[in-house]
Amino acid sequence: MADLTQDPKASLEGAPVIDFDKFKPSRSLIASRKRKDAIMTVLIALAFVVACIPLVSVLLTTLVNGVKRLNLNFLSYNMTGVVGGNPTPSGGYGGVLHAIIGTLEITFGSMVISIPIGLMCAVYLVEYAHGGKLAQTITLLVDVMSGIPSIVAGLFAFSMFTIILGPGSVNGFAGSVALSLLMLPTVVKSSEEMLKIVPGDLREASYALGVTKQRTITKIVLRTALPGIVSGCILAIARVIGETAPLLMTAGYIASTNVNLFDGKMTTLPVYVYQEYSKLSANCPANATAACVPTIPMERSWAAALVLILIVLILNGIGRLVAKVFAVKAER
Amino acid sequence: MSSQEKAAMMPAASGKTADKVFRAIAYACGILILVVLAAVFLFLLFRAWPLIGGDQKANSQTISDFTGGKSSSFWGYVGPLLFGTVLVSALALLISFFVSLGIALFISHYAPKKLATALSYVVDLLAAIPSVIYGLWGGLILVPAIYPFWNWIATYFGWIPLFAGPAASPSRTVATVAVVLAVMILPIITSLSRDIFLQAPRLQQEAALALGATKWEMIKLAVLPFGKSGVVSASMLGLGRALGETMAVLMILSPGLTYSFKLLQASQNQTIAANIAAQYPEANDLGVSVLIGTGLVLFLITFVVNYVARKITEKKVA
Amino acid sequence: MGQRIDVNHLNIYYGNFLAVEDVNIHIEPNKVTAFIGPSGCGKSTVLRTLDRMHEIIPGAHVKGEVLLEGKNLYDKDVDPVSVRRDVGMVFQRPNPFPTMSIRENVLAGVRLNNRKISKSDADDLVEWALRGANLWNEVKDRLDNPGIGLSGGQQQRLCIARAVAVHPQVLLMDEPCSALDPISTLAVEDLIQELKGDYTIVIVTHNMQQAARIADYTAFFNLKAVGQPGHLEYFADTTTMFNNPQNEEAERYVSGRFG
Amino acid sequence: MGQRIDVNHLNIYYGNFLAVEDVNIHIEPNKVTAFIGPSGCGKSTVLRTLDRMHEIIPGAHVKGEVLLEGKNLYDKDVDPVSVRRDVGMVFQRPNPFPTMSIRENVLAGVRLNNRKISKSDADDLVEWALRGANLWNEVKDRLDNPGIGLSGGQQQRLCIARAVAVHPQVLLMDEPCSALDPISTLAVEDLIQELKGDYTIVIVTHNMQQAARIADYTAFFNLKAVGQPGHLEYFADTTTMFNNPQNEEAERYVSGRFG
Amino acid sequence: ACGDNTTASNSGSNGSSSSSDTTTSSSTPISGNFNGAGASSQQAAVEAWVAGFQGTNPDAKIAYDPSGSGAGVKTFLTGATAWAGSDKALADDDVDNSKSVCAADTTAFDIPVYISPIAVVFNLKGISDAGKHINMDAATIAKIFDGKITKWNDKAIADQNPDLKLPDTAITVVHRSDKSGTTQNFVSYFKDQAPDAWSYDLSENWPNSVGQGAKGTSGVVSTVKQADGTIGYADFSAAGDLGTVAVKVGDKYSEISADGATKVIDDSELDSSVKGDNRVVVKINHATTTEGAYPIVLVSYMIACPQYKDTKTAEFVKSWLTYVTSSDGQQTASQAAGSAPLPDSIAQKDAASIEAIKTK
Ligand SMILES: Nc1ncnc2c1ncn2[C@@H]1O[C@H](COP(=O)(O)OP(=O)(O)OP(=O)(O)O)[C@@H](O)[C@H]1O
Ligand SMILES: Nc1ncnc2c1ncn2[C@@H]1O[C@H](COP(=O)(O)OP(=O)(O)OP(=O)(O)O)[C@@H](O)[C@H]1O
Ligand SMILES: [Mg+2]
Ligand SMILES: [Mg+2]
Ligand SMILES: O=P([O-])([O-])[O-]
Repeated sequence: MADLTQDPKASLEGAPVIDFDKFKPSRSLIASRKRKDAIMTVLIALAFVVACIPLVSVLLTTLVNGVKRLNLNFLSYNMTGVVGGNPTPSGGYGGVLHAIIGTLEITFGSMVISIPIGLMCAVYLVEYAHGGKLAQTITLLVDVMSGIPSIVAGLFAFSMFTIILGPGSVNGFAGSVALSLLMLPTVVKSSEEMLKIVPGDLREASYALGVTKQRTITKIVLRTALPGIVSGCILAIARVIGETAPLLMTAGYIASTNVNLFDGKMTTLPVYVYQEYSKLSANCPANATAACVPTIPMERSWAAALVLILIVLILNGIGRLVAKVFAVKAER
Repeated sequence: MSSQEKAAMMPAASGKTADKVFRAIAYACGILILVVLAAVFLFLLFRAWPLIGGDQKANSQTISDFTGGKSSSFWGYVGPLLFGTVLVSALALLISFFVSLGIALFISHYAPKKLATALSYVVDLLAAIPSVIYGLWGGLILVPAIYPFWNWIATYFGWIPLFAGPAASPSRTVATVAVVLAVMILPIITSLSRDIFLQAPRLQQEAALALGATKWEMIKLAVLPFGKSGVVSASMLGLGRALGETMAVLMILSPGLTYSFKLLQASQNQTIAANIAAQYPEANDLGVSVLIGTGLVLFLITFVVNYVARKITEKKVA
Repeated sequence: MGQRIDVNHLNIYYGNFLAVEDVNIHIEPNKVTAFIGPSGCGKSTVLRTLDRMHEIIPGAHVKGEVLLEGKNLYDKDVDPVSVRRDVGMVFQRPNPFPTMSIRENVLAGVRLNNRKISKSDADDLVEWALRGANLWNEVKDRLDNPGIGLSGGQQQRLCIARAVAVHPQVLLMDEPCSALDPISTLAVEDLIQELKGDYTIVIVTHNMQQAARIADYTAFFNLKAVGQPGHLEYFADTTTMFNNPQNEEAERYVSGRFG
Repeated sequence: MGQRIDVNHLNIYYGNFLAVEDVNIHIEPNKVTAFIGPSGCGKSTVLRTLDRMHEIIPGAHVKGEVLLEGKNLYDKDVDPVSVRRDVGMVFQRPNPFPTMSIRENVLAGVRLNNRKISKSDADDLVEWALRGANLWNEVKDRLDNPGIGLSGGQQQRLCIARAVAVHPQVLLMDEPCSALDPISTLAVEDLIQELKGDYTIVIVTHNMQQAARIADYTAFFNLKAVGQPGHLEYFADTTTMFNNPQNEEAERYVSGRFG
Repeated sequence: ACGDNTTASNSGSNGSSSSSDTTTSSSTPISGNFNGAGASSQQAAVEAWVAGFQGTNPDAKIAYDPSGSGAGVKTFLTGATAWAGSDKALADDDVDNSKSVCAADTTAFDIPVYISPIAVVFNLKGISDAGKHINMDAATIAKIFDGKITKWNDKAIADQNPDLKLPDTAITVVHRSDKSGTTQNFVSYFKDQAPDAWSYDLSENWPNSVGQGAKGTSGVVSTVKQADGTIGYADFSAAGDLGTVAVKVGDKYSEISADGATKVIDDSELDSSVKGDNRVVVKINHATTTEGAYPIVLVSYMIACPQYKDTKTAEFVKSWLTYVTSSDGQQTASQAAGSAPLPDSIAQKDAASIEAIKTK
């Protein structure tokens, strides 16, 4: 065996003699290293604190301004019959029911478009393409696509619908198309990651049982990755549910409730927030009763913003719940 | 035993067709991504076509109407918008980059586990806060609150051209917008960087510590080099978001169409996205074409930025 | 009921890389054949060609033939999916399907192939397979618990049960005990001894004691250098291999100088 | 130049879980001491307490004392960073810094301690450490190539060079050969033999032949059951351990019934 | 319907475009779904009108999208809406284009429906918070908005306000950053009354880069509120508790009021040069000297067809415009949006045009 390696003694021959004291750290250097470590620790903690200020401020402002008008009436009425700062016959000041319905429908529409496509695209990338040229191109373009500005997505959906269906076609579905363009890359990326971490053993185990590739993918791979895919999709939804500009262009604004995704304008929560902000204040004539609230539009705006955040929160909760239900039962 | 045998031996549905169909669908969905991107480009190009193929006189009329007579050519219009877009987003990235890295490291390497989990959750949640809300907050809360700070900077650092005073009051300026955008992209960069830092190989971190490195030295030796390309791509994602942000800019910035670096003064720059949102409602058909043309430019810019960024990170990884 | 396997002039490639060269081996039915050899010599690679699992790796392909009871597995008209139904495989790390219960895991081979099976038939099959894998007594009260809740050794036996439930003629095992503790290892070794009555068994192991304990025949694979193709160096019945090998490399290897 | 280590009544915890119980061991200077035992018995855990690497895992802590030449490492006023400078460590899987060249990898530890090193001093040190790690001849022409471009065995020796370059008194090695091929393993084993002239060496190995080949003393750790704390079962010089152990468990273990 | 606030029992809201609902065919009351879109300035008034109109026509569902005048006209010209709201009169080519939307080769017409004074709002410590006004003539306002006057205690201002103690604060001009009818109406006042101080072309875009721009009336008002020394212009209804400038009319200074706006319009003539039938376009007489008149006014129009392809829409539009221009309708708007009621002279012209809408 000795011939496998050089004679150890030989290798040390000619080795320089080292005065290790030269490399010993000086006392001051040790102190300065410690100081630097401490400073960096403080800086990093500070970065955290500094970032907390605006973030907490955003949440707090929304919460404080939002709770004032957030009540059942606000959630169960739309904006028809709301005149100036006056209360409506129901005792409220208008609400967001139509916007909640619009947001949910449009978001649902974009889910229906982008989740199957995105998921199958991820399946293609992970299970079939094996890093070929086409797959690399697709991966790159998916990355690039995740940088598409939302307003461009809006312009695209608007252009597409006006070119195909003729001018003036504003409906919720056009909004869904715009949003699905924004969702798609997130769905592909997160599903891809999730499929990738499904252990190869499971696929092999399934193939070894004489199971076809399609059944292996649908029944083993996708099923195992399901919790992760669900959370990825929730993330993608959260990413688009707050979009305003593309929806202003494609879905428009309407005061009443429209439940038909394919026909007519549809208000969504972010658009509602923006519209109420645009009104800023309502007029209360000199002879108005005390029930007339001139600041009501801004109050509605904040309340709707809070509703929007709550919806995102609830979605997150649902996502976690679903992920838990379908979770792989015990740790490996 | 025979019954098991029966069960096991029963002919299986071959599933060969299903296999082929499934594969074809997956393939089609992969191709669809390419088709969609091409469609975005083509539809925008088609709608922007009057700019190129239409009546040039009407075009320059429309554009000089948009610019208040300052320019009558498309590039004279897009130029300053592009400049503003890049300026605002680059600033936002600059501000949020270091802070994000700090928070990401705090979560991945400094905070106790429970706190880190809670923080991770909060960061993910913040990434989902709609931009109108940041717009509301920025326009109504931050703008008045931040003026004394900008004024202070303008007073003491005004000799730096970037901070030339007087600071606009109220501060509907590029600087303020950059801060808001920085806050918006902070959670995105943080959450991606955190994920990457958490994946930094324990082995190398332990190797560094075993050599007698302090915690910070360990991070410099084993965590940051590992996370570099990931952090770059996270930043690019953040930059992309900032480039395309509409509502927050629209609701906060006092726009202008100049090539100016005066961050603390109002009416200097405008971004493409916010400009589209501002002009779109009142634009006539030709105006819409012009705006879609600017949108196309924005699309190409984000495309190029992302493309280049991916290429860079790809090379680093390889 | 096991079937014999004859491998003739088999060259195995990963893309352009020839991983294993010119293997000729005859595997007896209802016996245990062990593959041993240093890391990277191609034990796993050869094993995986015996049920066409090799080709699921992109670019991987073979030249030569593998005859299962005289029928070449690599004939054009042979569907690899059906080959894999006839030749079962157990892997190095236990890999029960994490989303399935113990019962579902055992039935996976049947269910995933979309075969209809009545509940009572299924119950019978589960019991039969788990008894065959020596696991029935340990899990009969918790068949609906998740499969990955079991200990490593139990999981490995569950995987064996899953493999035998589709009723293969041959059972291939790639280092089935290397991730297991000593006690589980013994349980699996006992099981192998028992299963050979029904199946032809081929097992890869890096543990020579194990090969000596359980195998009837032993194949020693070797490679000249890293990057060179592996090859079958020496094939003999186990007693000869460990006590009186007629091959110098094999002798050096089994004498345990490396490990 | 090696230093002696005395471990007294050491209990090692991960959070509330007592992983290793009441270890008492005396490690001789300038000798090789091997830790052996079944998986999970706490070999790595004990090893990592010897240079306070244990505590970098959140919640991990120890009770008891570890004396390095009589000085307790766990005294309040001892800085773990300086302990780790005096006690080097090599890990199971080679872990060179991927962004650094071979040269920079060797110098990594020294650069932390002393920022201003003249180029010639650095050159000398690199040569000395790489010669010490038996790697000089193989890499002297490509010192500026990245460290991860080397083969596994070379990488492991590079890590050893990196560890010795800061001139520790003690060198801890956690299964340094388990990811290596036989030839690299031999190279590393030779190196260990040679290094013990300068260092006190503690090595964890799961390979008893290896322990027998290279260690002067061997410590056998064991655990009663999974989830129970591990403990030091038997400590003896290597010859006794492998030929005539005075402990039944140790005998069963070294006789190679499992492995 | 789910959540509609009106007491009306209109069910199954499906917010479609022009009515295709044929369950009722009698001419009164109106029922069905009707859409309008356009000027955001009218939004508050339209909300009130919709509520008022539904009082007598509970089955009419009317939606208004305040997407902007330009977008409103564009949408109207595609036929997707029954009427449009616009802060400016139709352009000639829009009138031509409307042939494709209106039936029987007729062209669209516009009538004034909403008159609102534009307030010159400011925020100045010691003045606006004390509820005081500042007097200015057209040239002074023009110079301020052109960046020629930069201090609140500038002589030009001080001379007109001998009673006020003006601080040495810098003036921050706040103007609209988006294309806006408010802007056009505001600067047309300068063009007429202070042509020497205002050299820019008339446009809906703000022409210079003085001060700060803000999106929408709300943007201007909130910006003005945020800092001391700011001055801007906004629809009177949005002025809130900001200070307002009293504008020189004749020899006196008029404070802003709805009445003052009505007086100006009453004193204005119609633009007879416009192309097309039935059009009522006001040429605002900024030079009016009528006592109490307030000359900075926005006149906002509704645009409709004399004939529609669909009778139900025609019936609706006729009835809707009649209500909007009625004194009842104008009163409602004034209550809800602080607008100025149409003077009788204009209301009569409107009525004549509305009468021209064919419902059979
Ligand atoms: N997926 C793969 N792609 C390319 N080459 C591979 C792949 N898997 C294995 N190889 C190569 O094929 C050769 C044989 O590998 P194989 O895994 O069969 O060896 P082995 O004897 O099973 O080793 P071990 O004892 O480590 O499992 C090696 O040179 C290996 O590098
Ligand atoms: N990071 C950790 N957190 C919690 N418990 C741990 C951790 N690392 C090890 N343990 C536990 O401590 C005990 C000893 O583990 P250790 O890794 O020291 O064993 P070992 O003898 O080195 O085993 P092996 O031969 O597999 O390396 C085991 O019960 C293990 O589960
Ligand atoms: Mg193998
Ligand atoms: Mg260990
Ligand atoms: O109503 P505006 O045109 O001023 O937005």
